[in-house]
Amino acid sequence: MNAILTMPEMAVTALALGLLVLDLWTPADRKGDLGIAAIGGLALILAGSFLFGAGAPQYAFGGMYVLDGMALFFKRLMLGVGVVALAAALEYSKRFAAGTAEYCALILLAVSGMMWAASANHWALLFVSVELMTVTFYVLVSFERTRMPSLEAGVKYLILGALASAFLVYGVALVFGGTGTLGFAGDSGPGLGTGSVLVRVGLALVLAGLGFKIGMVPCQFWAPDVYQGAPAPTAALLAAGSKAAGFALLLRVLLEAAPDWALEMRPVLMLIAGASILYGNLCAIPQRNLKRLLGYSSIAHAGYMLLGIVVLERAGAAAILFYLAGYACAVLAAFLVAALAFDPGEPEEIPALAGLHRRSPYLAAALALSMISLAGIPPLVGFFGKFLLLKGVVLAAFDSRSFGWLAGVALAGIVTSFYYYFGVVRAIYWSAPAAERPPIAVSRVAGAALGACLVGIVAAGVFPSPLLEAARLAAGALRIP
Amino acid sequence: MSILTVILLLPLLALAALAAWPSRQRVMFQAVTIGITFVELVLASLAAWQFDVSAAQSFQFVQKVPWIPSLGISFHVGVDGLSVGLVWMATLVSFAAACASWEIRERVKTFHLLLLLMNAGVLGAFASLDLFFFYIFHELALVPTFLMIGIWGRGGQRSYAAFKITLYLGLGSMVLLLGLLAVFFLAGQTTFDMVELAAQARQSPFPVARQQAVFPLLLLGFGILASLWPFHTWAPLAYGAAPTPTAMLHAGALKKFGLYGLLRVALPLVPDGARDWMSVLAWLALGNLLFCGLVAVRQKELDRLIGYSSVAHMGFIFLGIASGTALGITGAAVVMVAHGMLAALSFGLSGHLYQQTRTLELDRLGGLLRPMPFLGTALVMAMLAACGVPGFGNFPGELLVFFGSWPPRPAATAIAAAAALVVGAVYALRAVRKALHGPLPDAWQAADDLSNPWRRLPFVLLLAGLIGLGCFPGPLVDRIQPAAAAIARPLESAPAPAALIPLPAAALTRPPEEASR
Amino acid sequence: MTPVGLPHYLVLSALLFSLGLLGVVLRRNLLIVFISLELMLNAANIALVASARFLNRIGGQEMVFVVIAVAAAEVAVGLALLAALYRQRPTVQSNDLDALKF
Amino acid sequence: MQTLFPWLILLLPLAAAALISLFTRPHRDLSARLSIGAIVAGFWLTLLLFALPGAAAQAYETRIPWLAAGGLQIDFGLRIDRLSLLMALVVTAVGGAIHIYSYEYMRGERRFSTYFACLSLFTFAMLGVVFAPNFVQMFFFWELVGVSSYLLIGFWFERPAAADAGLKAFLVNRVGDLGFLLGILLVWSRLGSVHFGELERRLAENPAALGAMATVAGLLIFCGALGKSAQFPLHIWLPDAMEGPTPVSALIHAATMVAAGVYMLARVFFLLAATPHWPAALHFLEGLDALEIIRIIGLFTALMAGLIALQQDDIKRVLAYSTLSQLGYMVMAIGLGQPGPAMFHLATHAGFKALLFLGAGAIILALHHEQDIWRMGGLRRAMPLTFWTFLIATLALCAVPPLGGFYSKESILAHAWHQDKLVFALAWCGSVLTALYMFRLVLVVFGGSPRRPRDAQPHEPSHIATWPMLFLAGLTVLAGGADVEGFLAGGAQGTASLASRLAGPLAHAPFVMLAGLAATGLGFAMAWGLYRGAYRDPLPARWSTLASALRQRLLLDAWYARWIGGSFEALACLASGVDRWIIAGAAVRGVHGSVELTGRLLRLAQTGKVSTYAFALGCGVAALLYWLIR
Repeated sequence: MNAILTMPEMAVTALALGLLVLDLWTPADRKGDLGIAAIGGLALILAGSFLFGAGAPQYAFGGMYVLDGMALFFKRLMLGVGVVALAAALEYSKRFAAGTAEYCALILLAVSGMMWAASANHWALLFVSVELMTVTFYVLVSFERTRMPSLEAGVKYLILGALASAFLVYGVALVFGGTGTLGFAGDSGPGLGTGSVLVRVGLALVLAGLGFKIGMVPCQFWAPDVYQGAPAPTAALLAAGSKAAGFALLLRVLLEAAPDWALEMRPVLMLIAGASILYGNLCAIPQRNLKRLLGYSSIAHAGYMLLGIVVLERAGAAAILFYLAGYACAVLAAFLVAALAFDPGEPEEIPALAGLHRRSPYLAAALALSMISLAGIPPLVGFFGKFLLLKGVVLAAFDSRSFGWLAGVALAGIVTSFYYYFGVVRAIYWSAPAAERPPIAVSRVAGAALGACLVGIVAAGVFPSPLLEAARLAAGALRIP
Repeated sequence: MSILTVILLLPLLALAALAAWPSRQRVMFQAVTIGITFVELVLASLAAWQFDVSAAQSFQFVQKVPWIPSLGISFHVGVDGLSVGLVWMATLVSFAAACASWEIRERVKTFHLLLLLMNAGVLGAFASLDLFFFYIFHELALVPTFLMIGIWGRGGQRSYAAFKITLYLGLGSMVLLLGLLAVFFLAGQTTFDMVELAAQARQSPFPVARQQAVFPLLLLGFGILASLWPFHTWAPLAYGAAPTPTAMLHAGALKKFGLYGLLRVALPLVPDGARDWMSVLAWLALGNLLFCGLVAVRQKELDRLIGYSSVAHMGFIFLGIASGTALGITGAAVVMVAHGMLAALSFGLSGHLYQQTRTLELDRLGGLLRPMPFLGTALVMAMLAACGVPGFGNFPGELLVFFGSWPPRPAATAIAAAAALVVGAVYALRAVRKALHGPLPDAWQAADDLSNPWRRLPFVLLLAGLIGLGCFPGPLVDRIQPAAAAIARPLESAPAPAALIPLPAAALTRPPEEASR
Repeated sequence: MTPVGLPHYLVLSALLFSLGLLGVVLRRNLLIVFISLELMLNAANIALVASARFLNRIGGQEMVFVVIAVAAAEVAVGLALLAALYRQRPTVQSNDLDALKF
Repeated sequence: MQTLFPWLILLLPLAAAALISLFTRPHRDLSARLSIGAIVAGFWLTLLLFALPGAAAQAYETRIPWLAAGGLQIDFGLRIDRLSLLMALVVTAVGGAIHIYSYEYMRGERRFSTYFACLSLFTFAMLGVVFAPNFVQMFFFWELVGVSSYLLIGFWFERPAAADAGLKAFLVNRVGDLGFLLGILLVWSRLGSVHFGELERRLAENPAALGAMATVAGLLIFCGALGKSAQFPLHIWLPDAMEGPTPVSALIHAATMVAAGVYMLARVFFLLAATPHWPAALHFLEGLDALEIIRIIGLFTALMAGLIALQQDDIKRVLAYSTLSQLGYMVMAIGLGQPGPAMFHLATHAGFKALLFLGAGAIILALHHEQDIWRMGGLRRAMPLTFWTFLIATLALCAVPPLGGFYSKESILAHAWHQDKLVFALAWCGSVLTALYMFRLVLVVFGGSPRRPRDAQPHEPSHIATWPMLFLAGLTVLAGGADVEGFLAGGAQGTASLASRLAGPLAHAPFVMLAGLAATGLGFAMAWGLYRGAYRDPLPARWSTLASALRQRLLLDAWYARWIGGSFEALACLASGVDRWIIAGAAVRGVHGSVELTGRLLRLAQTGKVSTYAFALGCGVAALLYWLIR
């Protein structure tokens, strides 16, 4: 037993539970300190995660759990996302009647679910970690029990999430029926035997289940509705964390467990990638709601990242890892601003951002930077991510014409996305505000979290080398047969 | 540290410093921007002066810092004869644009931060010798342009214009990105370094079929960025709506990026792909020259007219490039430098005119030469330069383009010459006639000339640059010509006519490419 | 009469799964939809158990416990959520929840 | 010294222009003195060059490299030979006189300094054309001459007519320059050089070097002269150019710039005289050579302009059409293969035509900017000096011996007589017309009784203005003694005695001389009959159709405006329509609109209903499965 490897997950879980317990003794006016404690704890765990070196893969629980470079990369990413999400939650939870600690604890649990997912090397752990996230998110999404959109989003996430889980688990059952094992690796070395129909069908159902997490076509419908209805910190965590966990699992399943099947499915995956890019970007054009817009854009970004999967190479995986980190920075910043710039109960309409540059130049610049990074304009991190992804596709296009089409679709999608991202920038900087509104005070915690995101956006864009090396190292750990 | 690195770092450092400065002290921002761009101008002039003409084909002031070693990306700057003039022109235009920014009265801090960012992008694009940075630096200017047009732009269409230029240029740069990536793969995925790539392409040319697939991407990408017909409609619209400094910097310096890219990247790296497209490019160039020239004739507003004229001028450069001869390419590069100054001058003047009259509708203007003698004279000179009058920088460039492209394509050259000499004169002089000549309407009796010598300075400098280049093109041509000859060598499918006929001894004693190798 | 083999169980589970899916798609009552989802999970359980039995691998049966536990958690949260919803808006029709769209 | 002087001659006016426009603009007198000083110095330096031993005998060049790239080498240099020295002398002499005259004429002008700056710029450009040793440099200054002409015609830019005239002049010239440029490119591409001497050498070595394009190249280059020397069909700008100040008309649009075309033809005569050869596409023109076409155009212009001049009422326009007509003679002389007589006529014409314009300027100034000849009359007594100088110039123009114009024109007519009798006959008719319209002018303006308000008391201009007139009159009288043709032909000076030269025409071609005198006499007689003491023009009453056609300039201007201008506008309209509605509209906005519409439609799939989403998910998975197990 190498249970020591699971220390980070355990610590996060313990932190969540400790938070819930401490909450019982904390007076109402000191609840905020709990959140700060949670942030501090999570940051400590993040720092502690660097004690683990990314050496050869280490296994725990009889191979169910693997700690390799990729798992470590994802864990650090998720811990970072968790810190920022907690900061957002702390800011946002001022508008809740009660439940700051619970909200923070749930976030911590979701983060721990994601971290488990990053290390899953077994269908059971995959399922459990996914469900840990999903069930937590049911609550997180509908946390504003008195706000109808939050509840509606919660119900939608509940039904569709459960449906996706059902697909996932049924797929797992079929794969088990076909291979007789629940590990990702077959009996004879890495990779599952994927000859039988059961396994192939089962994997397709798993793909659908995981596709729900990342929000790809045709499992994308929930994303805009839920992003719009959920509290902003939840949506941030959904976009940055849950999607990352989905990709971690997808990479494990498609590249490690079933590379043959993935190769067979490549045309479909390409179709899905292209469709996601187009769907997300086209539907986002007429959006007026900032969070809904980010929901659609998350579909498009899932499509971009699938480009890294369809090339079925380590370089593509590295591109996805890099992209996820950059996407997390940008989208967290965007949701943080969405949490701060709007009044409680006010729908997050983009026109209401008019005059933001005067109300808070910092928030304005942050949102603009995050939009520009999402649009993929240099020198921000979003560009370099897209650069890496497109690099893979262009290389493949030399051999296969269909990749040329995919590159064209991606290009069209990216250019289309400029339209709505810059629409947000326009709203911030030069739309005429309907009424003069007071300046926004940004708390120190939120400001620092936002600053961290911005530093990430700019620094990883201008000096991409360290992050890129980390991503390459992590992708190098993938055991592609 | 290379002088070029200093030039590039200056605006970025200033940007960082100014970002922390309180936004109330408005004068501070303009003063710093002007100061920084002036220092750049001085440094670039120094570089141009120290440039070793005898080695104009090789890169000088080189600095190389590994940036992303795993992808073969490094921060690599340097100039050869082709780019040294462009860098100098870009600093001059930047300085002029910074000087013209006094018209900005709101959100001064933001404006100058964006201007510095754009300035860094422009200079970096011309100084970079790494494909990646070459691309990145150009893109640096995309967002500032969008914001500047949107926030400080003029006219009811500014929002549309801001979006149009951003989307259009975004499209162009995405196509370009695909093309650059394809070049990266052609060369074996080892490096983005232009110098190494070019050496590789020279020694072992890439497979022809691949080249033919890649070149259209590059042509389309660079073409959109340089307003190649029919992808030009963003330019007049955006320049008409942009605040003066932005229009000056964008039309003057930034738009040359696409053309520079064709010369620096597309032609040397994929010459076999390029050759087949040259005749297409020549006819598209006529689309710029003739079609956009004719459109310019019909414009009712001065800034739109200048915008279309600027698009039309791109035609010379495309024609020169399409000629595939050393002469034509040299001419194209000279026009690039000259047009940079000319565009900045024209937009700067029309911007000042707008400040005075609040309209640029030609039918409402008239007789302004009387109340504004300095501005009027400068505008007359700009318009004369625009129609290719000798003595201004455009003339030697256009002449070289004609000489270069006549032997391979007499018909296209003849049409181009007609467009340049006749159509160009019609729109340029018609603008003078309507805006400056004729009776002076009562409304503009009190229009204020550029009375302050400091405000005249940028225009005086630009005019001096234009006239200097027009009268003494030798120094620039000597710098460009070896690089141009190196670009043209793999392209020349048929021997130039000069080779058929014994040349005067003077021309034979200086075979440009071998001598400098 | 042929002995009941793995394929039979798998077909049964597939049928149950499809019925559940149909229920989710066609029914409008949120509680029924929820029950249909449970049906789908149980279809998976049947497949797991049957496979484990026929392949002589214990893993499938372990997995079933996990699934049951997770399903229980899901039901707990889900029903609470529906209750909270009912408090805000007395309806269990899924199509009434379409304020977030387009 | 031989190289320094020409550089000084060329660059002094440029320096003056630069100094004036940069520094001395507020100091009117200083500016004028700078400008006048530059050209007068140029005049003396040119004379010195003539006087320098051997300077005029041997052609030589001085040059500095200007631009060299890819097999094209262009130098900036000066070619000093007899042709350029003669032309430089004409430019500086006539130009100097007119500069001084301008000092008086433009005295009240607000932009006095600017005027002199432009004038100096023009002088610089004109001298640049004169000294140019290669095509590119000539084109450079050719264009610059056009620009300074544009600036000076439009000097009174606030008057719409003047502004329009400048625009028109520049545009029409540009059309000619287009041909010129294409001709240069063609010649370069065939011969590989742009240098006159080099070209001549190569063409002499291999007369067939130009190949099938020989005639086309010659004609394209002639296009340049067509524009600048205002030959049909590009003549329409010159009469309008009279909107400029009168000294400008004298200098640019009578004496020098319009003669540049003829000078250029003389300079590149070796190209025009190349073996006629047409490309296959133009085979039907075989047999026609370039000179023949040039001759026809010159002759036609001479006759047409002479006719139109008959019915002009504006004093300057009469002179303008007369200039056209005389330029036609010069071009015709080139077409006859005789650049020498052409240059001779150019030189004499520069003097007397400038004198005519200065006289006209004096009259206009005296009558407070009245230009209609029918409101003048009787000025002989009020302005005797102007009258006499004007008369001398008129006589010279009408080729009355022993004035300069007589010798130059007789020389042209004699060559015509020797080569082509039909050309001679028509040219003779032109001489009749010349005498007719000039004496009409003299009789109406100076003869008869005053037809103006009583209070206006015309008087002679001040001395500053009269000295140049007297100087030019002196030149006109004495020019006959100059053996320009012999000088150009390279013969040693002074071989023939002055007397034999003066009697030359009588000796060589007595019939032509007599016929020429008869033509002048006939013209004078007709003018006397028609216009002595006339108060208004009798011709419209007698031949109304003809007169009105002539008054409307043979309808050419209207026709150009309507058809060429109209079709250009239509083309521009079409282009801008395509640009606006098809490229920016249908294509760009269409893409933008359809993308946005697709987005709006696509998001309708997002119904907000869970069952839809579940259904879509189910369908998607089903499709996936189908693809997998099909």
